[in-house]
Amino acid sequence: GRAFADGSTAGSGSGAGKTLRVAMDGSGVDTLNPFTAYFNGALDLFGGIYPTLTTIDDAGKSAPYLAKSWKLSDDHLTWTFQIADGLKWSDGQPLTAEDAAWTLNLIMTDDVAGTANGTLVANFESVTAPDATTLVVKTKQPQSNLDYISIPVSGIPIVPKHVWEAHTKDLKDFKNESTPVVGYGPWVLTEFKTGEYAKLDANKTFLLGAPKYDHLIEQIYKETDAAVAALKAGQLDYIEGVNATQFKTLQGASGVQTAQAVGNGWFGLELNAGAKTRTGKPIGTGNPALADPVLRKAIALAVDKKTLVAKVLDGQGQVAEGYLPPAWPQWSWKPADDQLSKFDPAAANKLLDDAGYKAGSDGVRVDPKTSKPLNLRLGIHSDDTQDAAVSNYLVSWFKAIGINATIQPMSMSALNSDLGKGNWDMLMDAWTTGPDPTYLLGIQSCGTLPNDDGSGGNTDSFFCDADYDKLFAQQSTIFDPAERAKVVGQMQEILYQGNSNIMFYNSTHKIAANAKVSGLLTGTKDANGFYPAQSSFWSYLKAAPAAEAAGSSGKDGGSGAGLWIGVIVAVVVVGGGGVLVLRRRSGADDRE
Amino acid sequence: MSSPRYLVTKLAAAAVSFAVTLVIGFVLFNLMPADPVRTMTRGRPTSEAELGRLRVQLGLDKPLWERFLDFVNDTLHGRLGYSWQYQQSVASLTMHRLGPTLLLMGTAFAISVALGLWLGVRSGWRAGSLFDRITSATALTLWSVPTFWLGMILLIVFSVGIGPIHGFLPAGGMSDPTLPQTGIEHYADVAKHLVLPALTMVLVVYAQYVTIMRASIIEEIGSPYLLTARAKGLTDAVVRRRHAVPNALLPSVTMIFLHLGGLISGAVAVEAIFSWPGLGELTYEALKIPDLPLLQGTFIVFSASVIIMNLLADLAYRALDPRVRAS
Amino acid sequence: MSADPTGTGPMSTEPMSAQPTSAGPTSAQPPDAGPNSAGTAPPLLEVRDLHVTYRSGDRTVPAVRGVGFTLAAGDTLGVAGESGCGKSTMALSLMRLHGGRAEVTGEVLFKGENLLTTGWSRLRAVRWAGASVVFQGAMSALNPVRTVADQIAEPIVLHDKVSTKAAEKRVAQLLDSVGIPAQRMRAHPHEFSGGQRQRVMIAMALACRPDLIIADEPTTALDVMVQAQILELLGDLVKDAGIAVMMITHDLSLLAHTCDRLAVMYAGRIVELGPSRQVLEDPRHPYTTALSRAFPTIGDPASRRAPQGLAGDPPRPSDVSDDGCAFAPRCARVHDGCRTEKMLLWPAGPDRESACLLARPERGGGAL
Amino acid sequence: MSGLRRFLKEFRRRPSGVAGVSILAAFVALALLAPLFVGEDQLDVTKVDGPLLAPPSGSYPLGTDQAGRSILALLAYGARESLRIGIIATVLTVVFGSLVGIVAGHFGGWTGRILMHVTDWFIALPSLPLAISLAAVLGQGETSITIAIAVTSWTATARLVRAQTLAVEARPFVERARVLGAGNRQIMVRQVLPNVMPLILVSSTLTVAGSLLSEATLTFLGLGNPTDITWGEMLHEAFANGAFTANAWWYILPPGLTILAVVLGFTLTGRAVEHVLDPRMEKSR
Amino acid sequence: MTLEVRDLSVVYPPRGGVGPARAVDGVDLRIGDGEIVALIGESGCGKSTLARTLVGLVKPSRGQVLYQGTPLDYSAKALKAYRRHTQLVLQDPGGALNPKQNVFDAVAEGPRLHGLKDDLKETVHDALTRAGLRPPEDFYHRYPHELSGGQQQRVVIAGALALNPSLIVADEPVASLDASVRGEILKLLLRLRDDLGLSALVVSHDLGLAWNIADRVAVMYLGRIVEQGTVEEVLLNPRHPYTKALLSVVPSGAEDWRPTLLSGEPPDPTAIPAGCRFHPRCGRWAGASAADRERAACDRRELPVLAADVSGAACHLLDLDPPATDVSNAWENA
Ligand SMILES: Nc1ncnc2c1ncn2[C@@H]1O[C@H](COP(=O)(O)OP(=O)(O)OP(=O)(O)O)[C@@H](O)[C@H]1O
Ligand SMILES: Nc1ncnc2c1ncn2[C@@H]1O[C@H](COP(=O)(O)OP(=O)(O)OP(=O)(O)O)[C@@H](O)[C@H]1O
Ligand SMILES: [Mg+2]
Ligand SMILES: [Mg+2]
Repeated sequence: GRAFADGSTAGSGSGAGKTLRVAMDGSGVDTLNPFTAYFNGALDLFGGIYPTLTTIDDAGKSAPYLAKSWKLSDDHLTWTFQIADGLKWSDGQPLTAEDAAWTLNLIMTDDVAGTANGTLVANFESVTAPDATTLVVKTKQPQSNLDYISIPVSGIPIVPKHVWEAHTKDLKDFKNESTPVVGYGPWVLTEFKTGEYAKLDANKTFLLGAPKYDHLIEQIYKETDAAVAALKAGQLDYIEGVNATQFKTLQGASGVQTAQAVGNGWFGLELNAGAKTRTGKPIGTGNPALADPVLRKAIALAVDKKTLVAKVLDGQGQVAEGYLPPAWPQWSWKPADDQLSKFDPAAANKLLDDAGYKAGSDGVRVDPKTSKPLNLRLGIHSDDTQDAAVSNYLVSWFKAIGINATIQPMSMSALNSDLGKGNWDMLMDAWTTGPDPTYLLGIQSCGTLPNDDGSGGNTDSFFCDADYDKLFAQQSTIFDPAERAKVVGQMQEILYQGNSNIMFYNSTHKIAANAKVSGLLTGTKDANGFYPAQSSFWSYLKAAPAAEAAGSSGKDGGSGAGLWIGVIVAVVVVGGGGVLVLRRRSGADDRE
Repeated sequence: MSSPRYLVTKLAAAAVSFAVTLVIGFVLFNLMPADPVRTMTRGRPTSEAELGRLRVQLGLDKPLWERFLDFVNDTLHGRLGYSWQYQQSVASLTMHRLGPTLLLMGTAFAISVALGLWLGVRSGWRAGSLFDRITSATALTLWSVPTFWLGMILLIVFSVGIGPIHGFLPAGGMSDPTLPQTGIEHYADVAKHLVLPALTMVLVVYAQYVTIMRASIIEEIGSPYLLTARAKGLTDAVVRRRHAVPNALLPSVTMIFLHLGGLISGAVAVEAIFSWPGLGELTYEALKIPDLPLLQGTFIVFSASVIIMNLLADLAYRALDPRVRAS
Repeated sequence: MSADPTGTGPMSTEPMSAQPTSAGPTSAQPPDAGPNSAGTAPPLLEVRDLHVTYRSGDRTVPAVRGVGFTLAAGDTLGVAGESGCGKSTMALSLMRLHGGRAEVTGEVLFKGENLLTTGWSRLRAVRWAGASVVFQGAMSALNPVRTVADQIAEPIVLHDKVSTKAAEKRVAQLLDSVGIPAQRMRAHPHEFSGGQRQRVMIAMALACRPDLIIADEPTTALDVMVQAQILELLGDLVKDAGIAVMMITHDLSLLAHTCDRLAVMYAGRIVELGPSRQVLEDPRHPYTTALSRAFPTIGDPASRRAPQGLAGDPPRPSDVSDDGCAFAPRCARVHDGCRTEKMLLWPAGPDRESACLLARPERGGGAL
Repeated sequence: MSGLRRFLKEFRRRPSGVAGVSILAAFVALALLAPLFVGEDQLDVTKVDGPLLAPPSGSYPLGTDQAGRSILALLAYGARESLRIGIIATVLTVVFGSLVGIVAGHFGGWTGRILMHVTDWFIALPSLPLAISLAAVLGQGETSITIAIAVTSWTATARLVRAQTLAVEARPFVERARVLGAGNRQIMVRQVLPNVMPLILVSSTLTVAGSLLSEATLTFLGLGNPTDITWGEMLHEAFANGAFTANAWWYILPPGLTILAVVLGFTLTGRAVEHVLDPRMEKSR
Repeated sequence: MTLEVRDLSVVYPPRGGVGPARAVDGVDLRIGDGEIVALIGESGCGKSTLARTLVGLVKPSRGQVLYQGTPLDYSAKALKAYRRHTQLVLQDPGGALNPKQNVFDAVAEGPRLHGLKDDLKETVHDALTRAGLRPPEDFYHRYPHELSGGQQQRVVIAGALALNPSLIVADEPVASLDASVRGEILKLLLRLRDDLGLSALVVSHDLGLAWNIADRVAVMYLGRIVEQGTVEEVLLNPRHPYTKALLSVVPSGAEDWRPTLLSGEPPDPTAIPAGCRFHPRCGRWAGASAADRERAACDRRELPVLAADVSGAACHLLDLDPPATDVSNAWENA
């Protein structure tokens, strides 16, 4: 067997009640200030301790949270949310629509408060709370995704006005670390240690149902392996986001349950088809050959996505074609069979041959326009193991069609810097998205190109297409989901055919938990055995301790202490003894 | 040279070293073009205007020399710059992490020094004996082990468990959050978390001290004053303890302090592996982005600590060695 | 206690007793030299057929190759010979101070007790209390990090079993006696000049009132003037206390003045032994002749613009063999027998011995 | 030359040194011969067809990695890169360190003092954080790692060489050379250099050992080029890809043990050389 | 006349908080053609410093070194040229040879540095032969550690001879050698003088050495020459109390030998006493009557620098005495 340990797990009991111990997202918590925090670890925590207007259900649709229901005016500009009545913040103060209105207004008006979520409210005209249970949001333009802007984890958290009012001046430096943090949610943050852990208590009167555990601990493990080790050793109950190898091993481990959810992100390759500014001025050092759609098509044909899924992901993912990930089936799009770029190096070679890319003596094709060999840089994130693994395949595949790719590992910071300046040929990239695709679609629009002086710009691959932009503007004003999905589909088709963003795969989201934690997973498996995407918000809320096992092993931290002390003593004794024996043997001190 | 003057000279030298460190630090970390703002906001809906605002906030729009002045001013005010990823002053970040790092390094240092010096004296005194050969071979081998690798192996063996060994030590962190965070139990718990990272560091570091001390003792062994001591009729142990060790200790102490940088280096890898919430891990975190101001900050803190330790070593050496004291 | 109390033995390699019986040297001794001078009690120190061989790696270096002599209480013996001839090696082996680096055979009878075979704890008791050592370089022979008082008091506390306080009182007296103010006892060795350090060394050697002081080149590192001072001091102190001294140096002319008797060593052996003035003025060994001529007499026209030397190089200890005279290759009067015959210390006149064939009695010794 | 022969004779007497040299010879041979028995195809992820992360078996004596490549092949190939980085870093270090050391030692005045202050500053800098920072700043990959190691490790050599230079310069033969008419350069090259050479030699073997460890650590911390094949990178990959969880000891142990062996080899050799060249031993002969 | 120094002073800058050391403090000295001058004095009196100044290794703080009447030029080029004529032989032959150079290279070093590569083999052969290492070929490939001390010193001398110097400054050339070897080296120096007409300054603390080989002798105390003259004059009829004390501690065969010990520690060039620099240790001064003390005023009155080439002693007390009678007769019967 490959498993390290017996896999027996401990009851997580400690203190009063049951504790759910989860591994915090590896990024950790940058700050507990929800207005400025970016790290996923922090966002996960906010999901548990600050309320949002809405939440999302199993199917990724918006569902009631603070808002029991919501209405859209006929002119599509005014949203009225009916806020639940009688809620109280963790310090006993009433939670009303006024808190929500105050929070949203602060983000709209204060630069610092808008640091993290300003974009989400950019289209807001006004937010008011006419009474304690009514919240009215007026937008400048019709905006179809308003019921997604304040959802747990990825949306705007609502904060208690009576606490935060005092901090609007020093919002930038306010760390919000005095516990218990006043909030409302399934949990109350009672203790926080930077870089170590967060301790939370269950809110037994939570609106959407009380958590089954009494306590939640989010602990940081910088290396997933360490977390997995802790899980196997029974020191941890739940890990999100293990990698393929870990997952495969854990699948066989006793006492551990595993699950894969369909991915909420894509992994692929971006091609620099001609970086330019908003006014169309070319910038950067990208290889001009990539402006040729034929070359890009050939590159797309040269990649064997199935092999990548099989070998890099060890089968734990799906081949990706469309831009938006399968976690949000409402937006999914697939190319028609005749459009599909299947792995076909022969076809790619033929395309290139026909387009006049002649192979040089070293097998590298020459760009007919510039007469330069096709030497392309392949930028990868140096800290991303998938990038590294996939790039090895790509280089080899590209070689097979006469393209010489050189891998350039770059730090995230350097890569982003180069990206914005257009100083690249090919980049490995990956994005994830929540249920609302607006932002992800937006970074492919012409509006995100940089200014002529190189400033500004938020583009991802310098993709710019007029038709696409038109559709992009259109989709955000369509309020019928099916209708909107169709437009989004058309946009994805344009992206697909542009071959500036070649999607490789959607890797699954992998979860491992102690077998004694039940109720974690909702939804039903799809044909591949994948579950629908779930947010940590629900996972922690729904997780339930299994019934106390008879005669539990009792191998928990407390009694383990004796053992480890024993072993250390033993080591010292053995080591010291050895030394003493050696000393004895070396003779008495009656010599020199 | 008189004592106060000596102190002043040494302090001045340390101050100059520190200033140089600051400059080296700044130059290093501002050489590279970086777009921290896009990095910070990556994967989140962020508008262009917001990106611009962040750039101004981080002072990235200023020319280099202005940034240098800001940096000096910042450092003099004890802020050490502003972290891109944590969006707070590097000083406050490092302050949090200093405690754990000191705990880990202090423990590892104390144990390594005690163990290393003891073994070094023993094996140097009887160079070539079985004890010496075993000690030296072990030390050399352990010195050759990559720290992080040893850490990983120890992690597997003692935390995960392998074969018949059950993992019984925590896999990471500094304390078990399920336990109360005060009182004896807490200290025991921290100690328990400390075992693996400290052990890893000790195993790699003590070897150096063994070698240093062994060499110093061997250096002293031929000394005529030891012959004198023997001729006085002192027993071997007394000769060693009262005459050889105090003399051998002096060069060793300097060497040990000089090797302090090595200890810090070990700490980075070890903290990364054991999720020990210290400066090393912070460095490791900063490395991923890389968060240059934070790297710069940890770098300066590390350098400053080495400078301070070397200063202390100088003073200690002076206090210990009458010869140096006089000159 | 295995020694034959008469000091003579059956072994042929053993030197004749050099116990002074004649009037000359003994008269130089102070009258209170002790009962041993009568010649019947065991001598203070008797060395028989001492061999010392260094082992380094697979090489062995026979540094001392059969040395024997006796030393009575209150007697002073000078040992001369050029560098590397084994003087220090011989001296250190008396107290078994070589540790494991050298193999020592023979007998060293100190008050009748063989120090080479006695137990370590016995030996330690003899060290310093019975015989102390003054080493060449006082800077390195004193522990640089401990105070002078500490180091002098150390053997007093150890051997005399007195309190540290009492020991310190004695330290003050000792320092006083060598002309160093007692207030300076808290100073470290480096705070003293070379001459003062050597005085400290002497004070230390006297600490336990030993019967014998072995002084291994106590002044070679010092300036001529200081050298003379130290020798005066040492001479006075031991004379007053009736302590026997073995003084080692390669400067023959120095020894002539300070010591009653003189042993000249060459290549690990004593080649001439006798009252110092006689040895110097009327050498019975060609090597001694050459050595004494190397120190010119100022005013002596014979040596004006005529330096005297000894051609050739001293042998390497590892190269000398037991057969023949080690000095033969450099000897002006060498003949066939010198290369083959075994060299022993033959009597060469009253109270004198020489290891030269020419000095052998049957050849009419002393005809050099 | 008698000196060399004597050196070899002395060296051969030290079993640990011989063991060190043997280890090194074995690894150098492995590195040099690697291309003969490790084809490109065995390293090309698209061409290999081994099972993913499989334990050792007949056709894969040390098992396979995540992409199904033979660990043995990677290990052999990694020897080339690892040794190359280590040795280049060392050459840089030693050349620079020796130069600074000799010049600082020879010119007592301002030049020497400034050089020594600079050296001291660098000594005060903790090397790994500095190397990390340098590598982070210079960008990913072996070049920056090599430079980072060289920049941070020359100080030890410089210090040693300077001390030795001072010692050598204090010896009368330097004065004699001066009286014979030698200038600064001639003294440094003809008198000092031959006498500090043994030290440089020793220092360089020990520096290689240190460089290899630094390389592995820096790579492990993610500053290497993840698509290179070095031992450090193998460990990085193993660690990043969860080989620990998979208990893939065949992926974790061999690179670590080879690093250990080579570092030990260099260390043993260096110490043996040091011992043989110890001036004190020379004198006693 | 070969080499002359005038009013030479060398001051070492303060070190470690101790004031400047006036190692040489006003010296006039002349070494004539084919003359051997012995410079004698206690440890630390500045002998080596003076010797090193003569060969241009130390730049004087004041005064001049004149070679053939022209002052030394301290430019690198001029020094190099000067050093073809003047060579230094150091005390410790083991240390003076580069352990990494064999005998041939060590001797050839000088000619090589001066670009005299034409008949290098011959030069080296010659020099070694003259230094008494015969046959030279046997020594070519030996390294210093394979030679005895006497042989090493001969190699050093050969190295100096290879440049055909006209003056050799020998700083304690035999101090580290055995008594038996010492005489051989001194013989060699004498022979070289006789055969090649070399001049030499021999530095030593050993009066016997002066007696053995020197023509003239200069006695140095604390940076000054306190007495000089021909060997016979100075050694047999010493006038300066310091010279007398020095002579007295040389062990002699005399039965009643009793050295005149100077009290106090060796003198310190960082704190040179006022007046006669010897007065704090001077037995005669200490024992002089109050009137004499008043007259001589050794503790206040500075002494003039003793002129080169003139026999004499720098001592105020000499003025009190009638010219000294011949005291050498005590030795006559030895
Ligand atoms: N530890 C040792 N190992 C090997 N040989 C040694 C050792 N110590 C001394 N010798 C050799 O033994 C011989 C005698 O040495 P020793 O020190 O007794 O001479 P010495 O007469 O005291 O000389 P010096 O006058 O120089 O002090 C020398 O040739 C020396 O090289
Ligand atoms: N480089 C230097 N810097 C400072 N002081 C020095 C230096 N060299 C020598 N001195 C001092 O100058 C004085 C004279 O030194 P010098 O070496 O000339 O004496 P010496 O007569 O040759 O003595 P010795 O007989 O011990 O060789 C000494 O007190 C010495 O301490
Ligand atoms: Mg000796
Ligand atoms: Mg001198």
